[in-house]
Amino acid sequence: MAVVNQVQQPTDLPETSLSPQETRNCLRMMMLIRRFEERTYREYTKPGHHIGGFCHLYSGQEAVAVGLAAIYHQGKDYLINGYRDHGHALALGMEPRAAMAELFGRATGCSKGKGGSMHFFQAQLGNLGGHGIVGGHIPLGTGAAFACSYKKNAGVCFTLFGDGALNQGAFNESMNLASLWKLPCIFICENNGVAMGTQVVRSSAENDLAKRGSAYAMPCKNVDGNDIDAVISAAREAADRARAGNGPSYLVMNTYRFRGHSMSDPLQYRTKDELERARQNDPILIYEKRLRSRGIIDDAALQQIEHEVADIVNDAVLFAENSPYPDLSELYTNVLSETYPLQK
Amino acid sequence: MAVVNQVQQPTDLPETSLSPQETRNCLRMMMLIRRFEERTYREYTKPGHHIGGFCHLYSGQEAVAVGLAAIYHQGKDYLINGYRDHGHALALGMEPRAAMAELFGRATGCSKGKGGSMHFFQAQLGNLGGHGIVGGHIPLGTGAAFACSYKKNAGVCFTLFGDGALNQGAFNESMNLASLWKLPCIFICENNGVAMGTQVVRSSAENDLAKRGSAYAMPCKNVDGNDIDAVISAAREAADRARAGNGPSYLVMNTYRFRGHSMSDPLQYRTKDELERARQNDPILIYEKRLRSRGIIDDAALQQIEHEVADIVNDAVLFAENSPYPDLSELYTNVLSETYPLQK
Amino acid sequence: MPVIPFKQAIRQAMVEEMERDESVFLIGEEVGEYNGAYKVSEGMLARFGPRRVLDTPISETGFAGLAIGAAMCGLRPIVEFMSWSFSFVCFDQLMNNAANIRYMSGGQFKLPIVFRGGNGIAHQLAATHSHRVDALYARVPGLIVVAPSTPYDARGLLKTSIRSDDPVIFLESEIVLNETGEVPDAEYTLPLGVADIKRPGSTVTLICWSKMVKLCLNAAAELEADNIHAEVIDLRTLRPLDEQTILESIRKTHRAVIVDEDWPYCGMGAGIMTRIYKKAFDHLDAPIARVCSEDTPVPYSHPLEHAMQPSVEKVIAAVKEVCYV
Amino acid sequence: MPVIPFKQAIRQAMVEEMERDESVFLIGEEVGEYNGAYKVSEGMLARFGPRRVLDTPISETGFAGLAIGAAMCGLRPIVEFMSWSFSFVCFDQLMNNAANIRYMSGGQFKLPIVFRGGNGIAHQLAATHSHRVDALYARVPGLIVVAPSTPYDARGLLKTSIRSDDPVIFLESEIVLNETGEVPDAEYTLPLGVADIKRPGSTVTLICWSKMVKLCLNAAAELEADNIHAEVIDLRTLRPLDEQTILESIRKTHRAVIVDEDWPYCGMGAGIMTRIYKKAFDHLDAPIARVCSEDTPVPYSHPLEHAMQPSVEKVIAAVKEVCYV
Ligand SMILES: Cc1ncc(C[n+]2csc(CCOP(=O)(O)OP(=O)(O)O)c2C)c(N)n1
Ligand SMILES: Cc1ncc(C[n+]2csc(CCOP(=O)(O)OP(=O)(O)O)c2C)c(N)n1
Ligand SMILES: [Mg+2]
Ligand SMILES: [Mg+2]
Repeated sequence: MAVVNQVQQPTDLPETSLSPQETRNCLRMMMLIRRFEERTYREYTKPGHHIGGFCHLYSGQEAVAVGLAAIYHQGKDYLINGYRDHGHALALGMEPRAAMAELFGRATGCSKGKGGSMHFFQAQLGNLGGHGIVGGHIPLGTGAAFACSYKKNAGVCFTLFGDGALNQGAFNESMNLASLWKLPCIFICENNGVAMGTQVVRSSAENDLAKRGSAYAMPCKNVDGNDIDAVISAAREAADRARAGNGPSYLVMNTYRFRGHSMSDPLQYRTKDELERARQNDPILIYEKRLRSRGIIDDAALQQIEHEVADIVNDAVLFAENSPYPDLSELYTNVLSETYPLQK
Repeated sequence: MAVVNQVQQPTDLPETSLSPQETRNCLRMMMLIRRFEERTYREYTKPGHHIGGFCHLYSGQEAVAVGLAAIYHQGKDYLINGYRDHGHALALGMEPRAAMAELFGRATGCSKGKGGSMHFFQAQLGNLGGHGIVGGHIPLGTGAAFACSYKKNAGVCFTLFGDGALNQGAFNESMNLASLWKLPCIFICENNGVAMGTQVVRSSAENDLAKRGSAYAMPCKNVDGNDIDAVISAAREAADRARAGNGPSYLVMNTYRFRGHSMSDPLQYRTKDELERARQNDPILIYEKRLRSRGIIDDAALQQIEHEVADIVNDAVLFAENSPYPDLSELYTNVLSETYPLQK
Repeated sequence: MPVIPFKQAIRQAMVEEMERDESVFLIGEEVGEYNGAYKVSEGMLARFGPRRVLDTPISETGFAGLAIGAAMCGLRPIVEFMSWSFSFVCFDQLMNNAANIRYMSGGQFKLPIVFRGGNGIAHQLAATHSHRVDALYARVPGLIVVAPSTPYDARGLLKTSIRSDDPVIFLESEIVLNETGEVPDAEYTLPLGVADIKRPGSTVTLICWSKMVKLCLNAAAELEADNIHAEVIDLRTLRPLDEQTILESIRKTHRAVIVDEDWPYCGMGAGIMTRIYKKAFDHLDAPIARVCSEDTPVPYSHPLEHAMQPSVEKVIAAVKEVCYV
Repeated sequence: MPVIPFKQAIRQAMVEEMERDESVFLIGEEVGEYNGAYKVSEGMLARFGPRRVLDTPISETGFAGLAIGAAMCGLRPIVEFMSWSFSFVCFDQLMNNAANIRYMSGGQFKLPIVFRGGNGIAHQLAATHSHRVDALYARVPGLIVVAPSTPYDARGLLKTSIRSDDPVIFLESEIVLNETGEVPDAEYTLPLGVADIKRPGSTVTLICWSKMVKLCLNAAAELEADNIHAEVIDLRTLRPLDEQTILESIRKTHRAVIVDEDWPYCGMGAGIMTRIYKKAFDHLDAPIARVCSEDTPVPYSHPLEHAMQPSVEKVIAAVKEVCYV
């Protein structure tokens, strides 16, 4: 069943006005995320592995997180998403060490080992976290946008979720509230064509997922989520609109998930053919080609980046392995802000 | 704030192919419902009143319930709705005695006195009840339609809810499921312009409530909910489509609520002007005029109907007053189908 | 001292805290133009404007979640549920997002948010509108649960709740909303997690909160005729639980009755009983007794609804049972 | 007798009942083409086709409610929740529609429906995916709650649950799903509301269910070394509760420990304890002890997650405490 890019993508690609250095950084970040995820896969599937729980890899969707990060106003903006959250955290600037240590359940992890793969948080970067309940975080993102609007600080919240999450009523309630109150919320559906093993055609009565936002009087748009430039320009347009007080937008980033849903997924619902086609649309490949043709990178530069990201990921794994587990007393910290009289 | 019929109503009124006797019955039922509700109002507000809890009157919206009942296939179809449920129950054929006795909390009530105003059920007529949690019954109606489709018996389910209920995610989840599986569900929003004290413009980002169904690949339509002929023809079209296996439709019946939200509502959010305009659009008046002009009724007939319904309602109140309260042992019946070993 | 209704005390607390701290706002269904379904927020829209008093669509998941997100970003929302029964449509927001995010983020986010509204059985609202959510939320680490019985306590505890950096579940009985009591003009706060002895006594300990306090005080007054001096402990906060005040009382009376309107099995009374049983065991002259609602859904019909709930008579009977009279 | 995994026993029950009664169908996320998130429903789509094995969108409120509506209209749905933790997004459907409609309609509608799925703490799924819903649903009149520990019990109890005319909350521990046990080829059913003594003993009564049964059996085996003969009672059904079997055991042993993975306050163990305390009071030589999870959200990190839960050591310590050794 064909699930990739069944929706017609816009073909005009406006310039994104990133500097060459910025574009190189974007490519590098995409490569770092890919490397991080593929290494996570190996660490997870190793005998006696350190990573537990559910773990969802972002390989194939990197253009979305990195594209958003490129226009993200740090110190003002927020981002929130589902459990497939490693890529977004890294793109916003999380140390790969803190990310890998979290996967390893170590005290040095970004969430002190308490959250795990699905719950990467980084308050000081405005990363409101990964969230495990499908759709449950969409109202939270709307609330972050509310806070921006309340404080009138021109911040926005990028609220990400999957094509499967659209089917939770929380999505609709949030869209309506955001539009009614003109909140600076950018709703972004990362449509990788499938929710666990359920293809969009089997979960959505309406195949064009952009139409799923059509009842809320806000701009709705399909975007080629494999093309970082398309991501950037669509997101920038939406963010500008939001910052100007004109309310939310809804973007569907059409992309692909290379790996299984989570580690245990045998991927039986997928054809070789489909995967082959997707590989041709690999966002890293696309961007690499484009930067090459613009003369921004060459073989040597690429190789250097590859080495760099490999080193970073190795270092992250070593760091995680050598980090201590949380002390058992940590079980009882961070439950509340303080111990109230007589608590416990 | 103008809230009535802000949306353009279709002006062409197709014939409904009801016989003169049927049209007279429709008018009579509308008048009975009105009379029942206005008497309920008096009974509720009387000192030492017998009716308790929340009580929501249907006055002004009669054309919807009676119109639907006119095309309802008894023994096959189902109807389910919110807590403003007296009108629908009567229209489907509930004895006014059983209805009034329920309000009085008597053992002879349609729900044995256990449900009250918000919970009129009548299984043998396919009335799946009134439901108090806003939006919470919409998935149930979808499930009744599922049962029809599962049994392939050409039944449909009329699933009614208010303009406020649209803002519960349960609505969206149900619409998607029904369309995805082509279930014979007729989703009907009774848009009386206001949810408690919140006008549609303050609750919905999109003012045209028919558009709220636009994301689910099904027919969506505004209907003049004060005109029973318009209700009948729109509902018939939707039901025919559903019975033929072509899936759900979504109809917005634009109408008006004459009384407050519930008994305690001081109606401060409403202007005299608005009410005056609504009175001109009284569905009973409209239909009465039409039947007069078609020569189906005259003053004498009308007067007779008025006397009849007054008698019926008086009788219902007397019946209710003279009915016993449930025996205290009834507290423990109908909890489960049987008493399991060691239960209690 | 001025005598005011419970709902006015709630309003005072909200108004004072909103005056004091611009990051506090009120959000919920009909809290603004309609002045609140039970008129708790009367006049607040006029006073603070639509930026800080927000009428929402009927989207509990949407607006409760929105408020939690806003709390993560530095605001201090007060969320009004028209009834706590309606929190079931957004249960996940409270159980996961409000209760867990501080923990799951390793303490990076605080969640200063108050959820408040009517709880419990009111007047013939039937099964779906009469839920008692006490135990559902008190069970959960990461939440604080407050359930005051008097205007005085309500104002002081709500102010502290709004200032708390933690999510507070604030339970108001719809029945108690119109009851009156003395409340000083001057500002004050009350600590969370501290019970209050509403009537001292020596023969038996009555443990209660919210709507049940008045019932217990009435029972205690009647019991004097039998020379039974009941001590009435108003828990005020259900999580954290003030075990100490309860245990001190039981060490004195050697007998206890827990009175609550929850169901008997896995309800709030059951939760409290288990918390104190072990520590009280050696001091008890009789098993702890309980008066609670019957184990059925809440019926509409008045006589049934009445029979279902705790009553003064039931409390007196339970007290006599533990006193072996 | 064939030895099969728990999940296969569940599947057998579903397949047999679907063969037996055309009104039974299975609905949930990934139950069909994916063969179930935990492969419980493997092969069922192939066997019964898409009319009776339905893959849903991620719309728990939608499909749980749809199933309840279908049950009102004569069908007998089996609803699979991928995890019971996800039932919080549709909590209202279970608490109000499933539990109340029979009552509120004066008995006009029956609700023959089973909700089933993984419950409790599994392997490092963290706070949002590790909820234990036992007490939340066992609290509610109108629901039946079943939580088997062995493949044999699972098959027999699920068949009875599917045939029941009442809504059944069927709890499967994700940990137990792959454990194996003897299950006869021949068809059988087991009654709801009847506990099973998994190991007879005379010194102390261990009360448990689901995942905790194995833990208690292991503890009981170790306790023999200290000459402590623990009787292990597997409740199997949490509502209705088989008080009789528990009380008979306590009258023999005079000591009891309740072992569960819920939180300590207002959790399932607390609920059970309150049910039996009064009736057991005069037979007890020591206060009833409890082993449960720590009062915190469930952490991801393995050592913390482990420390949070009941363990064989904790059970042994609690037993020794009530035995005063
Ligand atoms: C409320 C809820 N239901 C079900 C699940 C189980 N689940 C986790 S991820 C997932 C699929 C989500 O797919 P999608 O939204 O498309 O995101 P993707 O995995 O493709 O990134 C499901 C069903 C859940 N976590 N929460
Ligand atoms: C989940 C939930 N939230 C809030 C309420 C309180 N409430 C009852 S009726 C109502 C207004 C509903 O308005 P609408 O859907 O337009 O129906 P109408 O009353 O106009 O018929 C509200 C807010 C409720 N019953 N359930
Ligand atoms: Mg997806
Ligand atoms: Mg309305």
